[in-house]
Amino acid sequence: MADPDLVQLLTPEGERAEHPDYAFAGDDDTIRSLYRDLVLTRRIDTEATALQRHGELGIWASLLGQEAAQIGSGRALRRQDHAFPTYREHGVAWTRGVDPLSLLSLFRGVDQGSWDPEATGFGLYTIVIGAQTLHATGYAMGLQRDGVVGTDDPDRDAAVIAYFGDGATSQGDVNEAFIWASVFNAPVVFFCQNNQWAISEPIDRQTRIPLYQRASGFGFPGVRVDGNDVLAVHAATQAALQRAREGSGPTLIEAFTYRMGAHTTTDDPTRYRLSADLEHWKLKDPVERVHAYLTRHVGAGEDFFSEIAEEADALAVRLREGTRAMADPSILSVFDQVYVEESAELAQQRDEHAAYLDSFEDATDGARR
Amino acid sequence: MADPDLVQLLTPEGERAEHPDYAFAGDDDTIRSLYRDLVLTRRIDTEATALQRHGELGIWASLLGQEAAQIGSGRALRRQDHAFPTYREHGVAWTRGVDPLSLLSLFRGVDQGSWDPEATGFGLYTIVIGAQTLHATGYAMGLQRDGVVGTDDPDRDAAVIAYFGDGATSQGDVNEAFIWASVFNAPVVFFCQNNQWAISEPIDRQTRIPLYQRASGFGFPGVRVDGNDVLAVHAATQAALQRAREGSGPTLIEAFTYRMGAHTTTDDPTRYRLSADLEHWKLKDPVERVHAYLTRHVGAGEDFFSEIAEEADALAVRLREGTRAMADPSILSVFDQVYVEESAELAQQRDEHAAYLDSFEDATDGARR
Amino acid sequence: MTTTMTMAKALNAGLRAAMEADPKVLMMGEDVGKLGGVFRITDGLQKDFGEDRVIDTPLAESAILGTAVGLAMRGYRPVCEIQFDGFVYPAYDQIVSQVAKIHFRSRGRMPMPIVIRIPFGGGIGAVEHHSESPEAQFAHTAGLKVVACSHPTDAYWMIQQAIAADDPVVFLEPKRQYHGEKAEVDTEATPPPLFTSRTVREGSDLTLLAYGPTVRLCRDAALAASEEGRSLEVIDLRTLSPLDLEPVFASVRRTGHAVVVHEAARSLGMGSEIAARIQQECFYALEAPVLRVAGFDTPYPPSRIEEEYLPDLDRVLDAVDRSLAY
Amino acid sequence: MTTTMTMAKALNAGLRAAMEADPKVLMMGEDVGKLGGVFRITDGLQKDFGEDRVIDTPLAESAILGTAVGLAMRGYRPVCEIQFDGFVYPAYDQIVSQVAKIHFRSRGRMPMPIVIRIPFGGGIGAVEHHSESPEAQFAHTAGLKVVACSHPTDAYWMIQQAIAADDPVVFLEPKRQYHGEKAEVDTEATPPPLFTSRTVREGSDLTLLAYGPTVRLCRDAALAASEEGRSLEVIDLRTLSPLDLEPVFASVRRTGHAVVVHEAARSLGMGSEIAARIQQECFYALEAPVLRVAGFDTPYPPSRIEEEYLPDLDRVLDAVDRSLAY
Ligand SMILES: Cc1ncc(C[n+]2csc(CCOP(=O)(O)OP(=O)(O)O)c2C)c(N)n1
Ligand SMILES: Cc1ncc(C[n+]2csc(CCOP(=O)(O)OP(=O)(O)O)c2C)c(N)n1
Ligand SMILES: [Mg+2]
Ligand SMILES: [Mg+2]
Repeated sequence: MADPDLVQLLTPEGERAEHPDYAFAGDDDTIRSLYRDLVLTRRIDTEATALQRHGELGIWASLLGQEAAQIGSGRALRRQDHAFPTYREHGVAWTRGVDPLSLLSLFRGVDQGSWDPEATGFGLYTIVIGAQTLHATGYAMGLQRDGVVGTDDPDRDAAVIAYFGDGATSQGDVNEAFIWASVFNAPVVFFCQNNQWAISEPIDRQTRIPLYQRASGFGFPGVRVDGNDVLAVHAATQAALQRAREGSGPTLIEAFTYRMGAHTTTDDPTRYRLSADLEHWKLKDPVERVHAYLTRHVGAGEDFFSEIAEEADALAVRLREGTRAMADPSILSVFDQVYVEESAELAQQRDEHAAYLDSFEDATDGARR
Repeated sequence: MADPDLVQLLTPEGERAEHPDYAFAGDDDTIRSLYRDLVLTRRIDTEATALQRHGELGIWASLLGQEAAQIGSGRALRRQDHAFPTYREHGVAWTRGVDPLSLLSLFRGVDQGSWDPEATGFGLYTIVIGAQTLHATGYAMGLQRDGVVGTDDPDRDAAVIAYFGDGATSQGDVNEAFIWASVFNAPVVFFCQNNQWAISEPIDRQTRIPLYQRASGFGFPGVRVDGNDVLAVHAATQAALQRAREGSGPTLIEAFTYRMGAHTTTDDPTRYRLSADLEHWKLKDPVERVHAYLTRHVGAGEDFFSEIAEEADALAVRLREGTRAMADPSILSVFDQVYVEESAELAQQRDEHAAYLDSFEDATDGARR
Repeated sequence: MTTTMTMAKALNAGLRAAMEADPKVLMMGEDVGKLGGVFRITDGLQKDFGEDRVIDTPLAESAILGTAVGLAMRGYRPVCEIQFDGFVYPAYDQIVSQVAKIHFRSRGRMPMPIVIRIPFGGGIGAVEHHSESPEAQFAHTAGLKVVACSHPTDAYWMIQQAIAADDPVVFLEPKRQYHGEKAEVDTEATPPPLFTSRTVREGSDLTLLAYGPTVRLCRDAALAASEEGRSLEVIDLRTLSPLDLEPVFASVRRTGHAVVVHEAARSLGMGSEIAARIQQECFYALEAPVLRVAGFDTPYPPSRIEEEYLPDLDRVLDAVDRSLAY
Repeated sequence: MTTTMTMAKALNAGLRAAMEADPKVLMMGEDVGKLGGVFRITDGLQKDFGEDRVIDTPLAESAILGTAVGLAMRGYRPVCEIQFDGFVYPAYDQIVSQVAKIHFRSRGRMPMPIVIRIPFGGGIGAVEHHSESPEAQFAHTAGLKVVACSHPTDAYWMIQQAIAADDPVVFLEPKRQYHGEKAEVDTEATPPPLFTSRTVREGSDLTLLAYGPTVRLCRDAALAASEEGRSLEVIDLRTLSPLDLEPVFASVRRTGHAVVVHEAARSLGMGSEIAARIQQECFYALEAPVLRVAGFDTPYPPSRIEEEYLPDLDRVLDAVDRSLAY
């Protein structure tokens, strides 16, 4: 039986379901397109994990299992909307047109985010848990001041979406963001991917009631969606974004999902969780259910699936080669982007270090000790 | 008509009222005794304000209007309970047997809190907004570990009460305290005196729904009481403390009241609020309504009231004289209480300064430049 | 045009000028709107520029800075008021891990033109947390710039320059002097660049280094010393990060003696960095070690003894004596 | 009895010994329970001491410290693990305004025997915020004590001493060395007092000062220098607040040269205080300015170039050369 407190529009078996408040706004072509997103996103993740194993990345935070939560919400955004991610929103990045290679360069340790947040509408990854929820709220307050909220012009009205995890809901910053968004009626959607774990800590270390209910205490709506159901996530996010754009204020969406992989490649989940849980959640796989739906009800055939598989293979090759080809930055570049207006003091520090480095070049053998 | 969401057991007119969930546990003698507390507390406040005007205190934070919220809750505490105040809980201090002179010495600038928190069950004043709510939660976790929660022994079971204002509810710390108390089911009562103002900011800068509802988002009960009704506050606090002691976890109490005075003696509320509001709240005075009840329904007469008035006068004299007699600490004392185990480094700094001070004594005229 | 102003008025006028010059400039903080701030520095601004530009915020410092980051990303120039020095710490994480680092993290794509105004220092008879001097912690944090004004004219110009700067600036205001000494402020003058120190008084025997509240103290000390026939040079550092020490080195090379004066605790206070730099740059010129007159390594004391705790004329002159007698 | 241990194991054994010695000792932090911490420093403790004494906390650093304060008031001795250096800042307010000040505020009535364990420093190939060196900010804060261990034996003893101390101690663990060099730890020896520095290697030409991750680097540098005929003395500061500098002064009085090495940014880093103190105490003995080899005044860089960013053998030896050539 369906859980009345969980919005679901596509069952794990691939059957469409009805919900009194939410309906998926796309057609079967949209679903094909979402399926492609899901598969490619998963492939980015698999490839990155492999690259990390081969020593090409310092670390990788896998989104395995959370593809639908990310693609469903990311595809609900309009061009003028702005997303504030954590460090795991590779699927959302994909929907915003961020080249996955620039995600990889970050995890390789070449830079700390090289995409253009304004051009893509996708902020930089934020590692300090919860900090970005306040940035999102401030950005949303900026939209209000820019007069692009509640104008009734769909090309103009904009909203913000802030991503965070279940663990993050315990941070003061996130709760302050709830308060500010509520008090200022800011156009922001708080999108919590409850993947049941904050590294080794299960959700009961963060809350004793369902997370979506947190919103009611701050005076705005909260909703729990099946985070492995791309249609439900899309519908709920679209509705929340629309509310925000219209000037009706914030919404909390709890996407109920599961972190199928380790926290990051340095983590060992066998120390703290049972494999039975994983088996249970495998049955709810976000990609499989769309596959089943497309096969059974839309008549998608071999062609369709193999075309996407080929695209995924090609993407994987590009990522592999692109990662290996990445050049390390020069040490002197660290001085360049500290300030807009460089200080004489820092310039001197750079110059001294440059001279120091040059002294090795000048040495007869060019070698350090 | 009574507000169904506001617990009230004594109307502003001094009539007893019924509530389906709460009843006042004392008799008329208890009410006489509460009346005495209210009057004396108000007198402490009046006297302190006067002392500040005469330059004897650096600053004073008046509790005018909040006497019932403080006396009602403070008198619901048992000896073994522990209170964590802000900087305005002079009435609670009174109920814990803290000598009001030690409140005055703090505001005079002689020390930063000289009472014994363990002996009185009343923590030191905390000025950083909200910080004490976490201390309270940690202390409550200590009670759990000490095995003095849920033992069914009324002399043993203990609880904690954390005081804070409406403004404080916006701080991350306070929300984190809610989360921890809920997750660990800690025996703590969160007592919010919603006096409608955080300095110049009205309550709508902090929330768009009634504050007591905040608790539901964290999974524990919240209740709003008439903060100017000492009986209602007493009943609600007693119930919440009992829940906590029994091991049923936290409760949020919102005592709906009004800051009748300035934020502190340095504040000028005429810059930001209307006197009409004050007039409205004067009709709800927390002391007057008990006076009316005692006069009309308990037959308290001149004797009773004048005895208390005399006690108040005597108290005022003691405070005035005690304050004027307070000695300043010696500058060298600042080195003594930084650490339990003094470091050689700091000892040297003290010794150097002592020698420096001595050099003036040694100088022929003993004077500084 | 010159006007006589207190520092509080000068800051108010500077903020007003900045808001007039650029519609992207916002004020935000606790009580900055209707009340005009507890020190009235933003007095009248909400009335004239509206609630969207002068924002009375919820009581949450982390959120004041965190939302300022978001507003800056959207092209605004938020000026955040922290009500008192001791209340900046709830925002510390947003300041050091976000405000300071986002320009670097984004490889220059996201400037953070945020000004963090902090009334700082002691001497106003306040309770705990209202008299702190947190500057060294910010000056240690790469990505921030840190300045302190010391009198009305600087206050008027420096606040405008800080707001116009594209980097985040921690702007320290010596609160004790808000309503103190007035000055003639020429609002049409051309101010010196923001990130420069300035010689306040020339002298040849010893160099006194100060900023914010201790500048006036050092000026007074130099005056007192001159009566004893000693010629002290006083430099107002003005900028604590970056430091502008070339004028200091030049001075110390002439005088051979230096004393740094600040209210913050001595250990790891600004004086430590300045002493370290002077001994490095003026090694052979120094005739005595660089001395420091600072707050003790203790928490700030109860206010009844704060005047005994804070650096004062006697302690400064005592250090001068010790340096010259070395 | 001696056992061969990595620093991680030594800390684990030290924590275990402290928990056995005193039932009031608690561990709290993110993932410290079932997982044993992301670095496994608390491995096995929850299993043996239970969930009441080894607490997996909600993800909120301010609350970890804030509730530790309350637990300390109730007589407990909380040992808080901050998962990585860069995540201590959300707790900064509770640390500097509460943990550090409550003993003072209460006139000695409320000791705060809290240990704040922070894995610190770089070199592990991590992403942003995982390689910071926040020590100077804590050393500037009166009321805290700050120590750093540099090898397994110290780690084993110092953590127990820190937990036994009645004052709050920020305990810095050089994370890069958790699983590095092993040492024979004699668990029955009598360790030196906690708040003392220690000469790691004697020498006569120059004094190298280090703590935490740079101790090993300086030892290596001294070894390399000795091959060039230079005799460097290496002192492990161990305690950053209070500083134990008498042995340092004695050394510099002999060598006439000093170089301080740390990973934290140079400006206002520990090196600034140490240089300021040395130039004051050893003024006439110094034959060259105290030099500093430190992190640059920039945010920590992306990990692919962190080895170029961090002080290394060449930079230390270069400073030694410059000092000796002065
Ligand atoms: C302020 C802060 N504290 C600690 C960490 C270390 N840390 C990184 S991820 C993580 C768990 C996050 O859990 P959750 O919010 O559920 O997100 P998820 O990783 O599951 O996507 C922790 C504790 C951090 N990054 N920031
Ligand atoms: C962290 C912090 N920020 C700012 C302040 C300055 N401040 C003191 S009281 C106050 C308002 C508090 O309002 P509320 O919580 O409603 O308590 P009330 O004063 O009304 O009792 C403010 C902003 C502070 N003490 N601490
Ligand atoms: Mg999670
Ligand atoms: Mg209030």
